[in-house]
Amino acid sequence: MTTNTDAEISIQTADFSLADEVALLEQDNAIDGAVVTFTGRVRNQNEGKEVTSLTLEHYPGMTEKSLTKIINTAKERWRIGRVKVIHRVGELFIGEQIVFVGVTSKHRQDAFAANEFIMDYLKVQAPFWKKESTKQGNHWLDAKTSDENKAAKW
Amino acid sequence: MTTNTDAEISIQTADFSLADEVALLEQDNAIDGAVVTFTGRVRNQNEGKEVTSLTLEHYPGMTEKSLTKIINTAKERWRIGRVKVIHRVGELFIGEQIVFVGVTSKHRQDAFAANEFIMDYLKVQAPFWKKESTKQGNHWLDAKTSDENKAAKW
Amino acid sequence: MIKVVFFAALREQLNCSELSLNSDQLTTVADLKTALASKDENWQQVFANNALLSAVNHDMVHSEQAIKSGDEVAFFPPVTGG
Amino acid sequence: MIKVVFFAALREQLNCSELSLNSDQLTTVADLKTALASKDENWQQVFANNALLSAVNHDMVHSEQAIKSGDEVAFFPPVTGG
Repeated sequence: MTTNTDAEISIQTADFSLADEVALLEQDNAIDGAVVTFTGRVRNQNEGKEVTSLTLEHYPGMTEKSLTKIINTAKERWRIGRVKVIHRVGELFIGEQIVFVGVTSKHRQDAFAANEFIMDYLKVQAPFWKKESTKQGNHWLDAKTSDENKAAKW
Repeated sequence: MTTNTDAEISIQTADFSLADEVALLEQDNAIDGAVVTFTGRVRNQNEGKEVTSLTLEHYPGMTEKSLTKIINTAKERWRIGRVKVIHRVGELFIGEQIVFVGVTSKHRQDAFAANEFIMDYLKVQAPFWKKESTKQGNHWLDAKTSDENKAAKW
Repeated sequence: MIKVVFFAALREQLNCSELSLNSDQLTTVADLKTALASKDENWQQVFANNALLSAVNHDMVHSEQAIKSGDEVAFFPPVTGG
Repeated sequence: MIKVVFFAALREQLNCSELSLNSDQLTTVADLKTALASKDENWQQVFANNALLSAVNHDMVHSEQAIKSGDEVAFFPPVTGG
């Protein structure tokens, strides 16, 4: 479990602070004028079902390796400055933060593209799995073809 | 000068808190799982010149009207939840926040697209002007053709 | 009367942020530009710039836009916010 | 020996998170799948699922991927993070 705040990737059970993460991305970084963040949260419903919580499992070791590859690909494709990816695991309740991607760049277009690219690939390549708890019981979520299509676009 | 935090648009001299803005976008909003933010800051250099500060002027009344139109267009084109646009005016120093765009959505693709769309149109349609102060003196920035091209893409 | 406002570099070049003009002879933004350009050589030079943008009542318009008494017309350089 | 790990729904269906297999007869991931599927009817059903993904030493691979003693091979359903 990585908790080093200087690392680009952190898999953690603890919550994170958007403000602190953005402050770290911006600290001593006056050359990057653009900062794009994505935050994913637990929604109260999914495909018509009322959700009470999500439990996230991951594959330690492979998670970090796959995210590192995705970030490195983004750095090759766009002129970006700093990157941070945080993904929480364990049980998360409605409204809680699940995932954070932050990217800085000199120019906004690169920051937007790289951030969305990282999220799209995280969704289909990083070994995380969500189990959804609803009033009707618990079940593992199925992967979505739409996510495969989004990643294939790039 | 708008300072109402419930409004979708705020033109202000004061700084803003990314964390507070995102908290407002997320408050009582458990249906939107995706939050995308863009923050633009004063860079320490621009086109090879060392920048000391920027002074932002705007056209009160028209600014709000043009941003409202841009936001409404984004709402027609994408399924998005809440939107907030903040733009500061007056003199801003290196590293200071200039502009914030926050968009929530059920699905990340809409939040990313709408956020970038709003920024791209703000850049070419909202009546703001930047005067750059460098050690060589002050001058008004020229508009960039690349910004026109980005907006034309949508 | 028509209220005319100027912004940014244009405001500085003209050394004027706002003025009012009798609108009797002015039916379009283009007419207004011609009237302003005729004030003196400096105004003429400034309004010879094709990149200048115009707005009527806070909406961006083309030069053929009709104007009438009570309107607020703005002239300014291409915008550079964000 | 090859270390084999299972995740998420697959781990629950097999009621197994990790096992070790002698690698002498196993040259590819496909061989390993066949060996695992032959354990009993439940394992056979579970490994009949074509959507299952495999990784060797933390890299996603296809079934033809060669494996050797000391490798860590993982099987899991399509990922659903983010």
